[in-house]
Amino acid sequence: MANISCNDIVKSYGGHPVIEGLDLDIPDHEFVVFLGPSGCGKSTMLRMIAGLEEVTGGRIAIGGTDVTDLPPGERGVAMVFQSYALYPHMSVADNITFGLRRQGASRSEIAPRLTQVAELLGLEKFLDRKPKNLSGGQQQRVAMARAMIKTPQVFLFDEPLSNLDAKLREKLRTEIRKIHMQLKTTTIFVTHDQLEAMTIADRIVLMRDGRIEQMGTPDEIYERPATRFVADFIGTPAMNFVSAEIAAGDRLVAHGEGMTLELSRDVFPDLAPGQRVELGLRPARMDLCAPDARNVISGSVVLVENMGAEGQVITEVAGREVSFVTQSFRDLSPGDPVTFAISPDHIHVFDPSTGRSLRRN
Amino acid sequence: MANISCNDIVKSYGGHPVIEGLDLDIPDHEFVVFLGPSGCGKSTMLRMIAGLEEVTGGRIAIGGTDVTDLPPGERGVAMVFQSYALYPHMSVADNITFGLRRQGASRSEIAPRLTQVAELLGLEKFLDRKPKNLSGGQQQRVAMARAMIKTPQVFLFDEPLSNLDAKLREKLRTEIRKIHMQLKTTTIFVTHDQLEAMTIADRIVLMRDGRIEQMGTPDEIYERPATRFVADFIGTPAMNFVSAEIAAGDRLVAHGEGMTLELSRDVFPDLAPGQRVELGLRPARMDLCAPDARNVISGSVVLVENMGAEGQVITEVAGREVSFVTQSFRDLSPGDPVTFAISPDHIHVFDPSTGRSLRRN
Amino acid sequence: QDEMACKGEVPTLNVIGQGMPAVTALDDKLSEFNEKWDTEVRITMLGENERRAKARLDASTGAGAYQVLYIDEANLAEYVSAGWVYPLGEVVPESYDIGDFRTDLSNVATVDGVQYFAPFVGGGDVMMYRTDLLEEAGIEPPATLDEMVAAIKTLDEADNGAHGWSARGQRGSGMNVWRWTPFFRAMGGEWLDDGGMPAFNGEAGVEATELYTELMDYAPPGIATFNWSDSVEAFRGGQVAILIESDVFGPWMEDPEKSSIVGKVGYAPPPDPLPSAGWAHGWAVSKVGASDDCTKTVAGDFVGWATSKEMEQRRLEAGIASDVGRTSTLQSDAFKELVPQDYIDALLETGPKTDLLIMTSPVWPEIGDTLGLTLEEIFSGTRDDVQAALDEAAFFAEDSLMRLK
Amino acid sequence: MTRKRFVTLTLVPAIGLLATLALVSIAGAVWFAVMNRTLRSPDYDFVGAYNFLRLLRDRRFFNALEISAIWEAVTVAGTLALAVFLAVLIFETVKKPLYRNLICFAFLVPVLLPRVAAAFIWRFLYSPSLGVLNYLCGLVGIGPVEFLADPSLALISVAAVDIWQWGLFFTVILLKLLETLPRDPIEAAMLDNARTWEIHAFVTLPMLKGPLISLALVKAVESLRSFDLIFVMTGGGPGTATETLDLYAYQMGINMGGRISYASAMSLLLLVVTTVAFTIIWKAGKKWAS
Amino acid sequence: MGKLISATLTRAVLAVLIVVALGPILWTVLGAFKELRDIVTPVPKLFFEPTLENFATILRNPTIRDGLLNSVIVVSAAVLVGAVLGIPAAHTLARHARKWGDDVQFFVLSLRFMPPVAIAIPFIVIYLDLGIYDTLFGLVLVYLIVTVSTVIWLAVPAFERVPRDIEEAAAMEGCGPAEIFWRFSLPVAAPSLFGALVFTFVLVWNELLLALTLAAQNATLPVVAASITSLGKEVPWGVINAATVLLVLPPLVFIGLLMGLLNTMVRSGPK
Ligand SMILES: Nc1ncnc2c1ncn2[C@@H]1O[C@H](COP(=O)(O)OP(=O)(O)OP(=O)(O)O)[C@@H](O)[C@H]1O
Ligand SMILES: Nc1ncnc2c1ncn2[C@@H]1O[C@H](COP(=O)(O)OP(=O)(O)OP(=O)(O)O)[C@@H](O)[C@H]1O
Ligand SMILES: [Mg+2]
Ligand SMILES: [Mg+2]
Repeated sequence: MANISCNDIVKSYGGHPVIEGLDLDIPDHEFVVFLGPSGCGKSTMLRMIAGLEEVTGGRIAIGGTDVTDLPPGERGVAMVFQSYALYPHMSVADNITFGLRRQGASRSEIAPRLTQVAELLGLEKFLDRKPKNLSGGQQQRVAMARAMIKTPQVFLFDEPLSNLDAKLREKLRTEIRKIHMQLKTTTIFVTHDQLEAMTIADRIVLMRDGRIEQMGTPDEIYERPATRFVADFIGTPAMNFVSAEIAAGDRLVAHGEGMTLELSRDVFPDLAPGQRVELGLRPARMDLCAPDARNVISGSVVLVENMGAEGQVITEVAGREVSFVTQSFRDLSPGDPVTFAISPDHIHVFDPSTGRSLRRN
Repeated sequence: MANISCNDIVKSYGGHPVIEGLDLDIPDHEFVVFLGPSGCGKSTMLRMIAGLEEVTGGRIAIGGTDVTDLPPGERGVAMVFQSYALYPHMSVADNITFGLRRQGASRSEIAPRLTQVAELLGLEKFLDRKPKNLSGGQQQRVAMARAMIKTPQVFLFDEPLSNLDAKLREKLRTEIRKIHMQLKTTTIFVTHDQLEAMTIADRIVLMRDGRIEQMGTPDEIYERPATRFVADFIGTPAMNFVSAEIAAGDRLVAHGEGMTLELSRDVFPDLAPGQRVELGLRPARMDLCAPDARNVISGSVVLVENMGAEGQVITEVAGREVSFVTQSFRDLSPGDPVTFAISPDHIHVFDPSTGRSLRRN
Repeated sequence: QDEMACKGEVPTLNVIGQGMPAVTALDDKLSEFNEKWDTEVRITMLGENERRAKARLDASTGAGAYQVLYIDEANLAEYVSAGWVYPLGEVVPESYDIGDFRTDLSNVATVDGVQYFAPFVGGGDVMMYRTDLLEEAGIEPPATLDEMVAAIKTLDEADNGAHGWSARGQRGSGMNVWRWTPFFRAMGGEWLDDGGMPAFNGEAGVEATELYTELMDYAPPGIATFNWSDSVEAFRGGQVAILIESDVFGPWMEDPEKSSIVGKVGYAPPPDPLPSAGWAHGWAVSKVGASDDCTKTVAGDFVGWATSKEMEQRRLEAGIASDVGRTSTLQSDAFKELVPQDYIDALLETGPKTDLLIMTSPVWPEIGDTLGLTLEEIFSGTRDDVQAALDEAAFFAEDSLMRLK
Repeated sequence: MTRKRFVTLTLVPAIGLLATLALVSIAGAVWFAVMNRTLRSPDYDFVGAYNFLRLLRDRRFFNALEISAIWEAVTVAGTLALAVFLAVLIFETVKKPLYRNLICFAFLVPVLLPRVAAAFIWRFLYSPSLGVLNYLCGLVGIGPVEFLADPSLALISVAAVDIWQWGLFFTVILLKLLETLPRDPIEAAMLDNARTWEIHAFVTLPMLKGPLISLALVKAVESLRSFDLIFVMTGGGPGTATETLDLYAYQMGINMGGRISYASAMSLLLLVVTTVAFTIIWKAGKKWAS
Repeated sequence: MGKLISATLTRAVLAVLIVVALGPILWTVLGAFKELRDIVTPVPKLFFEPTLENFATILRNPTIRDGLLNSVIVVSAAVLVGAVLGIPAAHTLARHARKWGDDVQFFVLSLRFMPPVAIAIPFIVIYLDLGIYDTLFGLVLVYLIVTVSTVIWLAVPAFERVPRDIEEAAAMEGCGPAEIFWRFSLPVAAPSLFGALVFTFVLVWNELLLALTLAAQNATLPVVAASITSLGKEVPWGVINAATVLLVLPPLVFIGLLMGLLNTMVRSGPK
């Protein structure tokens, strides 16, 4: 258990910078999720913290000790690799227990723990197999087991669940969370799955091109995205963006592309009439409504996408596509006119030039 | 373009059966998704159709010709591998265009297509790199590009998006769908992501332990799961299952574990009073309601999980956990008493011994 | 001259050679011969062991790639009995004066009165001793074997870092057996009894072996596997007081380029009753390789030409004094100029003692090898029952001799 | 091209050529082995199994068999041990490709020396009176050591040369193999708290089991034919302390005796013995590696 | 700090080991410049007046040049043909022959169990009949036993280590087995094949007995090297050293080229 602090980390591959001066502090016991588009440097950060990749610049400390120059084995971290990195010549059981055996744990100590993680991950039947005889998901589970059997200071997970089905993923996610609650081991978890990120994280670090775009609790990230990029990146279906101009008048109203929407003065006290802004409307925050409701948008249905209990409706509003989510999507078909609305509290406003949120509290 | 028909396919590894007598017909132009728990045989099926794995028994035909004994190259299929299988000694561009160059396509023909797929997949910057210098997601995109640049009879995708972020995944999913609409190439797509399966598939093949559990449109699979397994597997958060007994009386009512729920007589005409059943309640189909609504369930909050726009609320009802989903989860905290309800149309009923659905239409 | 009719008939003449000065010195003169016969002489240089193997294989398998073979004393009997070479007189023209070859060498090259190869190097034994060390210890150069043994013991104990003696220990008919034989002969030993059966396991053999082994205690370490080179280099390097070796090594001690004991060496014939072991290397014409008349003629002329008096004189002119095959050369002034008088005296004194001491039998190589092996085992201490060891070697020899019939 | 044709096209020429040449040499050897051919005389007779029966009574043959077995064990084990040790050491300590290549280059030199020349050089190094090794031994107060003349040391001394030549070469090969290994498992092992030597003992080397077994076997085969080295250095001596089978066969068949029939019989026996021994080792190795 | 010390220590150990390993080579190079007198001394001399005479002796010797030429021809032909025949065969054994692949592979190795003595004599006889005795072609032919079998033996594990899914992906693109081999397996396995080729090269480069017995005029370098060891009765230590130094250079150049080729082909090394 330990806090992690990364100080002005720089990493380049052959002169080509990948991480550029990144600062990050992760308090003890925290569960942090790295989220970001593919290639933004998540794995690289993880590998540098693990000591598998040398930093080009900056220092990393774990639990207060500077580990920048320590070899990976001495940093007290356990890691699940994106590429599994199983030992091809060892059986699954040996793969999992290798680390413990190296630490000199006795047989009688190892056996019950092996049984436990194997059961947790549904690997009991495969313990004697070689990794190459397993399916992709099974291999990924072995990689998980290998990390979870240990009691390190820090857990690093690089997309540990990407090859698992939703059910198993949910189960493991819950287990990881439970283990974390029990052991309180500081954990960094890389994932592409926002839902996973939202449900599991104490805090989310949202990265972009080797920099941190926003760091905060899942709520903060979702409800108060600091930039247009974050707002766009988080939430499925993705946010609708609309250019608008603040109207003069008593109430705070934005006009734009076929819609007129009222905003909350409390949240955006600084908006001045005539200011050009970009509005962000989450599809999940909008729903069908009566044509005379507040903040109504009307358009015609272009496409309806079934998402199980809900459906995403893509509509055309003044020549551009706007989508929203509704449970009653089954009654809609392309061409139908619809009206839907969003509450002022759920509208995001961004500066169109910098992309920064204009929210003030 | 061609239909695929698999006839009584058997596959064993060293005497150990993995696929046991599977029959499958995929009509021309269809977009089929294989879904199922990790290790159920999805990749194996795909590899057999591609010709990379020999069948132990049964025949496979593509476009009416029996291809069981044809080498992979002559089946006219393109495939994306779960493990990427990039050519380590070739640059990204060469990896992508290899197939075309091999077919003798001219430079002037290849160049624009390369530009196009590279752009589509966001790979423009990496065309000169070797695969090992790419991030996991970038490698996966190269694997996608390699298949998508071609115009085969059949596309096979083995979890092509598992390492991509939601945004990119959504974009690619749409693109794949668009390409399919344009070219109408018969496609099999393996994924773990139900949402992906739901949104992209013409039909879903739900596999379990080497057999097909249910095959149908996304709607059918979601709304009319044929078995408890399917119902449990599909949909997040997972379905709640409750043992109940059909009560005698006018209306069709089931009593069980602290709740009394009315069912639809239309859907379940065969249920007899006194029959023991298992009810399936989708969290996404339930919501907070007034205590006096119809089909109400009351319990106390155990845990609230933030899922962005909605939250999953896990409650205790008569000693067991039941979860539901609501947008107004932010007002709830553990210990609060809640009441929520489900419409009779959305209740699933299964035979507790066979697990088969008791629905009759 | 119908001989010259063969001019141009033999496009190449293949010769096996070993890197003796007499052979290497031919290089720049070959063109003369090539022109004479309109041929091309190609000398294949081989190491000693490879040379033996190659020549044997070439002749025995009928390959006949070589017209001229390189022969030494140890395998002459084999070649002759197998009929692989022509008698020298049959192929070398009279003009080259076969009678002029050194008698000691000609004897070695002769089987049953017929000379088979033209020797260009060879000789007998000399005793070399360190005048400085002997003087220091106040010892006269030994004249008998007993004196020599005594001198060796004294010199070895002397506090000058040098060893008393050196010899060859490594197995091989041309190695330890070669140096052991004079001792064996000095004890009156004979190789075969009257019935033609091996007799070297008699008393003489045992005595000779015991003495040889005893002397090794006074030699540099590692002697049990010394070959001639090790032994001579040990002496030349100043580590040994007395050495009996082939006379060709004499001039080496005086070479300031290589020797650290120049001017400190005395030469004498081997002390009585040790005889001197004669040896010779030379060229003969192969019956297998030169089967037709023209080839035979040209090959014969080559052997004559390459070992002629003139050739030896030209070598002396070039300053090469180590290989001398002809009496006329020994007597020439040019030779005397190049070599210390002391050495020539010893040579002349040794001459009468020189003889071919080894068994003249086609199976000698394998008998000698087995004997050498046995001796090496005794020298290195792997075996100590001398009699039993020799008996075993003799038994093996019997087997070989039997197969000969 | 179909798979079948590819298989035929690739295998038939190679295996056909090998099989023909093998057949020729084995048939030749068998032919000679049942005769009493010697190089000395052109006549020979059929003698049946005589040569084989005589072999069974040949003390030198059995000695040679024993020496060969020891030689095999020492050189193969020594070569691999040296190679593994050095390769791992270099892999871990020298990271710059340039330096690595330089070391590789230097390490290739010994094995490229003509064996005869290498043997001479070492003979000289070992020389008790003139050699550097004994001089160095002398500096630390040991010796003189009779490396080649002491029957108990000679085999080891010659083997050391063989190990020197091949061990350094194998180091290079092994280093290249290590470099081609995927990085991930090594990284995983680092995180599994394995010490450097443990990573190699438990991860990298086991991953290279297959190539290692192959290398060990070719080395074993090469060790079967070390006659040039031994011949120059000791000639098989002292006594028969370093006389291996191929040296004995050479001595008998070509060098001294010219008894090629006897040598052929010996070679055939050697062929049988090695085939049996190696088959067992190979099968066991395959099982272990799988 | 302790780390630093142990790191320096291992480096020092390595340096010492390298020096020891290369000691004999360095000594040989030194010896090549010594006069015999400076070599044959009880106390080894580190400082002496260098001479080029040894090299001159060697370079004057025409057999070296011929030997070198013969060796280059024979060895490159044998290795090349060995590679051309052996490498595809190895790929087939590794990939397409599940059941009997192992046995074939072992058969190939077993060809080399017989001592060359036994092979030499039958071959002389046959070669004489065929008229290829003492030709470079004949030498190449026997060496093919060595090269083909060694290449196969060592290349099979190299191909087994090529990830199977790469070949499968290529098969999906419609590549036949030949194309898969040529364009995928071969380049990917190339670094491991390097060892196999160099190994094979070394084996035939140093082969003495067959070269000696099956050729006469067309001697290869090992035969020449053996002849240099007995120039006259005296062992010419300096000349041997010089010859050794010279004889090692050509193969080093060859291997250097091979290495360079590989390095450009596949940039290997840590990720
Ligand atoms: N080479 C093999 N030898 C033995 N069993 C194997 C082999 N390959 C796969 N299997 C087994 O076959 C079953 C099906 O594997 P498959 O790869 O088809 O699963 P999958 O559905 O693709 O799973 P995932 O979603 O985890 O990739 C698994 O249980 C796996 O362990
Ligand atoms: N060895 C390398 N050489 C050059 N560039 C590299 C190398 N490894 C990674 N990169 C680049 O560094 C960037 C970050 O890579 P990283 O693996 O950290 O991404 P990631 O965030 O984990 O992406 P993904 O979600 O796709 O796994 C990528 O753009 C990648 O192309
Ligand atoms: Mg990554
Ligand atoms: Mg799979």
